[in-house]
Amino acid sequence: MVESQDAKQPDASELERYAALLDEARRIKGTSLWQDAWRRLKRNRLAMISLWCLVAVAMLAAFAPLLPLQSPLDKDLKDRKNLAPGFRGQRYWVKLGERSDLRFASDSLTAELAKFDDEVAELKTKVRAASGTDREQLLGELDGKIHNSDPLEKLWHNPGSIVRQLLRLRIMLFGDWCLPSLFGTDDLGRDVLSRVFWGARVSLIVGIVATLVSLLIGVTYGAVSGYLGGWIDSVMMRIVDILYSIPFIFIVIFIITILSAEETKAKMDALGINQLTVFYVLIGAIYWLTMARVVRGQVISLKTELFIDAAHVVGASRARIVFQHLIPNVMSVVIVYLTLTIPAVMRFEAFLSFLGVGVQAPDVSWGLLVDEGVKAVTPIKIYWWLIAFSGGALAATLFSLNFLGDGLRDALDPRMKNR
Amino acid sequence: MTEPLLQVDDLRVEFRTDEGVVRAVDGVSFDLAPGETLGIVGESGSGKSVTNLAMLGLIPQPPGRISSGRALYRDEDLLTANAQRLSQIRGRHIAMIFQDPMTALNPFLTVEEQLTEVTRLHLRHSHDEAIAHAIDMLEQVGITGADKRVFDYPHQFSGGMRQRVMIAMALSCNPDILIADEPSTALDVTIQAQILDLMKQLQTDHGTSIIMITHDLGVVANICHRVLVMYGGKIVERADVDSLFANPRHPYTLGLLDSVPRWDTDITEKLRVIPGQPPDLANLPPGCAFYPRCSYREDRCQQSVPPAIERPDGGDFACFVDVDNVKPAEERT
Amino acid sequence: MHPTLRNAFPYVALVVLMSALVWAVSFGTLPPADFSFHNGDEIKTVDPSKATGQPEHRVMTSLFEGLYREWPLGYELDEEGNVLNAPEPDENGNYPLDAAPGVAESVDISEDGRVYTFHIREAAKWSDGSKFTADDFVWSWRRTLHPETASQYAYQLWYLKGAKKYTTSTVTLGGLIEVELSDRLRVGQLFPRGTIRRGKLLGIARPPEPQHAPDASDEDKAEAESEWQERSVYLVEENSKVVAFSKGESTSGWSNFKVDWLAGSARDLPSEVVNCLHVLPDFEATVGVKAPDDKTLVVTLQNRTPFFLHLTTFYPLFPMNRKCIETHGTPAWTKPENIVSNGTYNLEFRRFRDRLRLVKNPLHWSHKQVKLETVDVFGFKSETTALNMYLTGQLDWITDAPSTVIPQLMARKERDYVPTPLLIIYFYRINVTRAPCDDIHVRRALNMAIDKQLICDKVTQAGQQPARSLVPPGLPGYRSPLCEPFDPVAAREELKKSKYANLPGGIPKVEILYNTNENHRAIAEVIQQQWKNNLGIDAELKNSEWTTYLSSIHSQEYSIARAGWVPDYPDANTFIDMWVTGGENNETGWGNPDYDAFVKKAAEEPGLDRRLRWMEQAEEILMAELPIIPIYYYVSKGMVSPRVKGFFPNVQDQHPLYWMRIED
Amino acid sequence: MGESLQFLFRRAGWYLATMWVVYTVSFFLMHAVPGGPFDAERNLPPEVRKNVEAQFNLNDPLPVQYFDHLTRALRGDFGASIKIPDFTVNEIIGQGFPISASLGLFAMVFAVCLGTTAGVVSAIRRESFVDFSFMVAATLGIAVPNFVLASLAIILFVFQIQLLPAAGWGSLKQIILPAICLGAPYAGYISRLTRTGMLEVLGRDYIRTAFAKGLSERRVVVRHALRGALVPVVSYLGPAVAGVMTGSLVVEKIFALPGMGSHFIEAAFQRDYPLALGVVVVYTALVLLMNTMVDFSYAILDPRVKLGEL
Repeated sequence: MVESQDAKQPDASELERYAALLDEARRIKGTSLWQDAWRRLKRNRLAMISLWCLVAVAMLAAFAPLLPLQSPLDKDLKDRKNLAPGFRGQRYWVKLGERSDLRFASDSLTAELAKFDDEVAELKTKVRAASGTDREQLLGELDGKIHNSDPLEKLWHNPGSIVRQLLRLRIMLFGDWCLPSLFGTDDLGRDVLSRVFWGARVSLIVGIVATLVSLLIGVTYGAVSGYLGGWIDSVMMRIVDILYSIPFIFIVIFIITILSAEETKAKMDALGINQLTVFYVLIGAIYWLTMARVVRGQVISLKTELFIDAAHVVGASRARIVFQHLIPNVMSVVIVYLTLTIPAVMRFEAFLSFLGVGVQAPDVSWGLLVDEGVKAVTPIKIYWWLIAFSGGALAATLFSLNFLGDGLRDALDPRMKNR
Repeated sequence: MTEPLLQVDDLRVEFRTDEGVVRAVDGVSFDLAPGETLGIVGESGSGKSVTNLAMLGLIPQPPGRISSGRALYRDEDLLTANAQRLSQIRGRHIAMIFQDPMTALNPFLTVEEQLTEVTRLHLRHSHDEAIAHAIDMLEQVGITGADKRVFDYPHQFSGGMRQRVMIAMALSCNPDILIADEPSTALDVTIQAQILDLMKQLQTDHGTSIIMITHDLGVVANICHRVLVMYGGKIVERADVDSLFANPRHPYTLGLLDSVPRWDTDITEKLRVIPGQPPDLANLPPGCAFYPRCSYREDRCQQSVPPAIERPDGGDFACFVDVDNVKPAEERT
Repeated sequence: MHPTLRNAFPYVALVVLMSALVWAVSFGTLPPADFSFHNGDEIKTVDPSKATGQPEHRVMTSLFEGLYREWPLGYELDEEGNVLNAPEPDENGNYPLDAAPGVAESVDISEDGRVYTFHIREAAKWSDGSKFTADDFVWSWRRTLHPETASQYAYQLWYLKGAKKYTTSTVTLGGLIEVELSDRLRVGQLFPRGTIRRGKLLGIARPPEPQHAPDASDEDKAEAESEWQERSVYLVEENSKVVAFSKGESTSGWSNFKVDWLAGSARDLPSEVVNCLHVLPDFEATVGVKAPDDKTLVVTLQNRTPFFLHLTTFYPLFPMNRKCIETHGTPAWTKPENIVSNGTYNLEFRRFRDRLRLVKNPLHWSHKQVKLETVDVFGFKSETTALNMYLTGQLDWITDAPSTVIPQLMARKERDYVPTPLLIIYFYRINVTRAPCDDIHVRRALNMAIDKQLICDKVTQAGQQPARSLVPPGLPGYRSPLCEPFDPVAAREELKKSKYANLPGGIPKVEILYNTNENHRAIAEVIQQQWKNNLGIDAELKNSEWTTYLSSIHSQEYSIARAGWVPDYPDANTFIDMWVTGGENNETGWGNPDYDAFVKKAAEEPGLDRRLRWMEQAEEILMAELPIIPIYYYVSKGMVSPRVKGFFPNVQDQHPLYWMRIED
Repeated sequence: MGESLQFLFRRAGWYLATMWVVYTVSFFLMHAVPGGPFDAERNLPPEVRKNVEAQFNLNDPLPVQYFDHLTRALRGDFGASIKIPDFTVNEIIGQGFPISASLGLFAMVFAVCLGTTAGVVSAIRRESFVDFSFMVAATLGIAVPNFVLASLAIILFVFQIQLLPAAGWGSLKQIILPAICLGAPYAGYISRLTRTGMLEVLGRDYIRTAFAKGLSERRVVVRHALRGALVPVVSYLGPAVAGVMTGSLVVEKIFALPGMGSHFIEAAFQRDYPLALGVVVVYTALVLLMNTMVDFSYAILDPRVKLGEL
C-alpha cells in the first residue's frame, strides 16, 4: 500500500520523482491555494464589502485630482471660516478661482488658465522669433511666467506632472464647477471634503509604502534567519531582540530631525528623495521586526516539509529555495499580518502628526486632519465636522482592512474555517 | 434479547460547508445491549465518529445539524435532552475515549486535576475522595506508582500510558456505555494489544457496554460481539462478528476483509485493495454510495439506493447483488 | 515548575495590583490651596543663578525678592493690606507698572546715572529668621557671575562695571586678580570655595603657540587653543613677591615659555608653580558692587542704564542665602526642606511635573499685605487641559488659553478672558544672505504682500494688533517709525524692481521655518498663500521641533523663520540693540553701519529723551531695510477667575502673587 | 527553583549586552542631532555658553563624554539633568516612574479584563451579533489614536455627564479616565488575540474530551480552554506592559499626569542628554524584565515549557 519511505541515495528515477513532487507541491501550494482562498474569500460577505471599500477608497484617492473638488489648500478667511456641513446659504457654492484675492481673470480658474496659456503661447512664439540677448531675455520671462504665474499652483500645492495632467483633465470635464462644502470648512476656510480626499493620498501612500518596506525587510530577514538556522539564526534574532528593546519613538524623532537638517535635506533633494519618502521608509524600517519574527516561525515549520527536501535534492540553490519555495508559502501569514500593519502605520503617522514631526503642511494626511479636528473639539465649542469626516474615513479604512484581514486569514487557513 | 441500553433510530447529521451540505450520517439506526461490545467499522469519513458524537451532542452547531432521528438511552432521547441533562449523562453514564491520546488530554492540567474533575462533578466526591479514587483508577488501568504519578502532567506520560489515563478517566464514574473512538490506532502495535486487553478486562469487571469505533478489523475480531459496517454515512451491513467474518454479504465488507493480511492465506498472494477514494459526501451519486468502487456493480445500483436485506444469520445488509453468486468485475472478462 | 507555585501566581499578581492601587490613591490626600494656577510649564529650577524663562519668573518673584519689585502705578495699600487707592488702567485695559521698593527701602542715583546707592530695609529677613545684609547681594551676584556657576543669565548683570570680564575670566596685565587654589573641601561643589589669593597680574607665560595642521578641523583648532590657554602660567605680585599660578596640569619646562610682562615689571621667575582652579579679575576690586555696611549697597554701572531699577526686579539679580548654599551645596539647597529664601512665599513642597506649593512667608516685611495663604502652581504642559481644569473650577488662573477657542472665550458671559496688549512682537526673521531675500526690494515686497490685519482678525483672533514696527507700542515716550502697510499692488511693483524679476526660473523659492505649533503653522500657511497669490513667490513650509528650530536659526540655516521677542525689561533698547552687525541675536546676516552708530549713540547718551530719539532713528533704518518682517504684537491670553482681584493686566504680563487677593 | 535561577543568570548577561548596545546607539544618535541643550530663543553670549557647556562636559570630545557617562551609568548614576538642574536624572525617574507604572498597571488590568472577556465571548458566540459588535469595538479601540479617544472621553465624561474630574493625579476618580484611554487600544488588541486563540483552542481534541466528561460550557471555557488561549496574549503583554508602564506622552499630557512618559519626547526634544539616556535605559530594562516575565508566565501557564530551555 505504502511505498518505502527509507531515505536512500537518490538515483535517477528518484530524482525524477522528486521533481514531479516538487512540481506538484508548487502547483498545489501555489496556484490552487490562491484560487481556493479567493473562492473562499468571495463567500465572506463582510470581507468582500471591505475589499471593495478599500478599492474604492484607493481609486478615489488616486484620482482625487480628477474629481470636481474644491482646492484642498485655498484658504478663504474672509467668508468661509468654520462653515458647518450642509447646503444652506449661497456661500457653500464655490467656483474654482472665484475668491477675489486670487485676482483671477473674471474670478474664474478656467478664464485665468486660458489667459495664462495664451500668454505662454504668445511668449513662446516671441521666443521663436527673437534671437540673441533678446531671446535670452524672453526666455527668462517665459520661465518666470511658468514658474510664478501658473494658476494651478495657486490652488494645488506643487502638483507633479501626472497630477497636473489630471487637474487639466478635471478642468476640461467640470470647468470651474465643484462640489459644495458638503463636509464644511475648517478654521482657515478650506474645504474639508477635498482635504479628506487629498489627505487619503498621503495616508494611503504612507500606509502602503511603509508596509511594503517592512514587508521587504521583514520577510527577507525572517526567511533567511529561519532558513539558515543555527548560530546565524540566533545572532539575527538577537539583533531583532535588541531592536525591540529600543524605544523607537525616540529613534524616529532623532532620525527625522537629523534628516530634516538643511544639509542632509539638500543632499537628498539632489537625489530626488523628499521628506515624505524618507518618512515612510523610516516607518517601514521600524515595523519589520514583528514581521521578521512571524516569517521566521513559519519558515522553520515549513523547512521540514517534504517539498523543501525535494527542492534540495533537485539541487536548487539556497537563495532559490528561500525566495522561490519558502517565501511564497509564507505569504498567507504575511498578507494577514500586512492588514494589521497598515492600520498600525497609519495610526503611527497620526501620532507623529500629533507630535509635529509628521507630514509637513500644506500637504495633508488623515492623521494631520484628525489631529486638527481633535483640537477643534473643546468643552466650549465643538466643530464636530472637523473630526467626524476625517476620523470616519480613517476608521472606515481601518475597519475594512481589519475585516479583510480576518477574511483572508480564514480564506488562507481553511482549518480555521470549520471551527 | 434483553431491553437495549441504547437505541438509535434514523439518525441524520448534516454539515454546511463551502462545498455544500454534507450528509455525514444518513439514516443510521442500531441498538446496544447491556454488556455488549458493538464494533463500528468503516473508512475515515464514513460517519462512524460523527454518529457517536451526535448522540452526545458534541457536534459543533453550526456548521453541524442533526436533521432527524432519536437516540434513546434508557428511554430518554439524548437528541432532544437539554444541555444540562446531557452534561449529566456525559461522563457519568456514557463516557468516551478518543483516538489520539497525545492531544485528548489537556496539557495544561495535571492528571489528577483532570481525573478528579469528573468524579467531583458526577459523584460529588470530596477532594480527598476524588484523589483516592483517581489513584485507584490509575492502578486499575495498570499505571505503576499511581499515587505519585497522579500529580504529573500528561506530557510526562508515554502515549500508551496516556491512553490508560484516558480509559481511567472514562471509567471513573463507572458508566453504562463506553464509546471508544479508535482507541488504539495511534499506538504502537504492542501497546495496542495491551490497551485492548485492558478494555476487555475492564469490561468484564464493570459490565460496561462498549461501542468500539475502528477501521481495524483485527480489533473487531478481537473484542466485539456485533459489528456495524458503515459506508458513506449509512450502515451497509450488520451482523455478529463471527457471521460477518465468515459470510460477508456486502461488497464493501468483502473488500475490507480482503484488504486485511491473513495468516491462513498464501503469503505470496498480493493484498487486494479497494480501488478509488472514499466518496465525496457533498456530491453523493443518486444510487448506492459504493457504486463507483464496487467490483460487483450493476446498472440498478446507480439508480436507487439498495434496501436493507435480512441476513439469514441475523443482521442485515444493503446490496442488490448476491456476492456469493456473482463474479467480481476483474474476474469477469 | 511546581503546580502549587503555578497556582500561587494569581494571588501574587493580585497583591501587586492592590499595592499599586493603594500607592496611587495615597498620592491625592492633599487639602486644596487657596489659589491654584497653571504656570505653562514645569519650572526647571528655583535657583536664581540658573533660572531662565517665564514660568520660572512667576514662581521666583514670590519665592525671592529683589532690591525693587514691580508694582502697579498708584496702587496703595495700608499696613494691613487694605486698598487705599486702586490704580487706573489705560485705554487698552493695561495698568502701568513701576519699580517699587523691595528689599531696598530707597535708592540714591548719582548725577551721571551710573552709581546706585541702595538702602536695605531694616525689616528685611531671610526665611530662616536671619538678618538680611547688603553683603548678601554682593555674594549672590558674585555667584551668578562666577564662570563656574555657568549662569545662562549672567549677562543680565553685565551692566555692572567689570562684571563681564569676571564671568568671562578676562584678565589683563596690570589688573588686580583673584586666584582660587585647588584646595576645596568638597570636590565638585560650587561655593564653598578654596583659598583665594589676590594680587596684581604682572605677566603671563605661555607655551609656544600651537601649530595647526592645514587640514585640522575648527574643533581641533579650538581644542588646541584652549589647551594652550590652559597651560598658561600667571605671574602675580602678591605682597611684593612674584608667585606663579597655573590652571594647567602640565607646566613642565614652563621656564622656557614666552613671558609677556607688564611694561617695566620684568622679574625673575619663581621656581615653583602653584596649581589653581580659577584666575579671575579681583571681584572686590574690579566689579561694581560693594557693601560699605550691612544696610548699604553701592552699585556702579558701566554706562548709564535707565532701566536698571526694573532690572533689579528680575530674578537673575535676586539675592541668595550664602549659608544655605554653602551648607547644602548645589542643587541640594533648592530642595523644599533646605531652601532659605526672602520672598513673600516659602516653598512647601515640589512634585515634579505636578505642582509646587507656596505658603505665605510670615517673616516677610509685608506679610500682612499678602492675602493668599497657600498657592498651588501647576506645571503640566497642555493648554487644553489647563482650560478644562479652569472650566471645572480646579484652577483660578491659566496663563495661556488655547487659541482655537479664543473667539468663544471672548464671548463668555463671565468676561474672564480679556486680552490686553503685551510688549511682545511676532515677526519673521529673514536671512539676507540668501537669494532672493538678499534683495531689499524682495523683502519690501514680501512685507507689503502680507495682509496682517486679516491674520490678526481671522487667524490669531485674540485682538492682536498688526505690526508695522519692531518695538511694540506701550513704552512711554517712544514712537516707532513704521514700515509700509499691506498693499499688493505696490508689492508687485516693488518686486519688479528686484534683480530677480526677470531671471530664468522665476523668483527662487523661499522657505518658512517655524517651530511646531498650531498657530505658527496657520500663520505660515496664510502667508504662504498670500505670497503666492499676491507675488507669485513660492514658499515652502518647514516645521521643526523647538531645539532643531533654534539650532537652524543660530547657525543661520534658514531663509525665512518665524520669531518672537520678549523683552527682559520694559525699554526699547531690548528690541533695538540686538540688530547691530554681528549681534548674538541678530542671526539674519544683516548689518548696517549707520544703524550700529545710532545704537552706540543711544547707549552712551546721558539725556533720556535724546536716547529714545537715537533709537527711533535706528529703528527707521530697520523698517526701511526689513531684515525682519513684523507681523503682529501679542496680547495676553490668560484667563482669571472673576473672584480674583488685584490681577492688574500690564504690558509686561507680570502677575506677582503678592498683588492678588480673593473676594468671593 | 534551580532551573529558574540558572535561567535568570544566563539571561542577565545577555541583557547587559543588550542594554549596552541600546545605550550606545542612543547616545551617539542623540549627539548627532543638531542643536544642544542650551539653545534658547535668546542666544547665549559665547563666553557664557562655554562656561555652561563646561559644566556638563559638553565640550569634551564625544568618546570622552561617552565613557564618562557610561562609567557613571554603570554605577547607577545618570548624573544631573541638564534642563532641570534642581533634580538628578535618578530623582526625576524615581518620581515619574511609579506614577506611570501604576497608571500602566490599571490600564493593563482594564485592558486584560475587558479584552479577554470580550475575546472569549466573541469566540464562543462566533459569528453572532455579539461577536460582530465586539469586533467593531475592538477595531475602534485599535484604530482610534488615543489623543482622539482621550479628548472625546473628556468632553463626554467631564463636561457632558460631569462624572469625573478633568485632570490630575491622586484619587481613584482621577485614575479612571486616563487608565481607560491608555488601556483601550490594548483591550482591543487583546480581545482579538484572545478570540483567535480561543477559536484555535476550542478546536483542540482535549476540549472535546472535556465536554465528553460532562463539564458545563462555562467550566470547559474557564478551566480547559482559557489557559491555552491566553498564551498568545501573554507574549503580547510583555512588550505592551513595558510600553504602558513607562508612560504615554499623550495620556500624560492630556490628563496632566506627572508620569515618566513625557520625558521620552521632551528630553529628546530638549536635548537633555542625561535624562534621555536615563529614560531609555529604564525603558530597555523594563522591556527586558517584561520579556523575562513573559517567559516565566509561559512556564506558569504551560507545564510543558521548561525555563531552562528557553
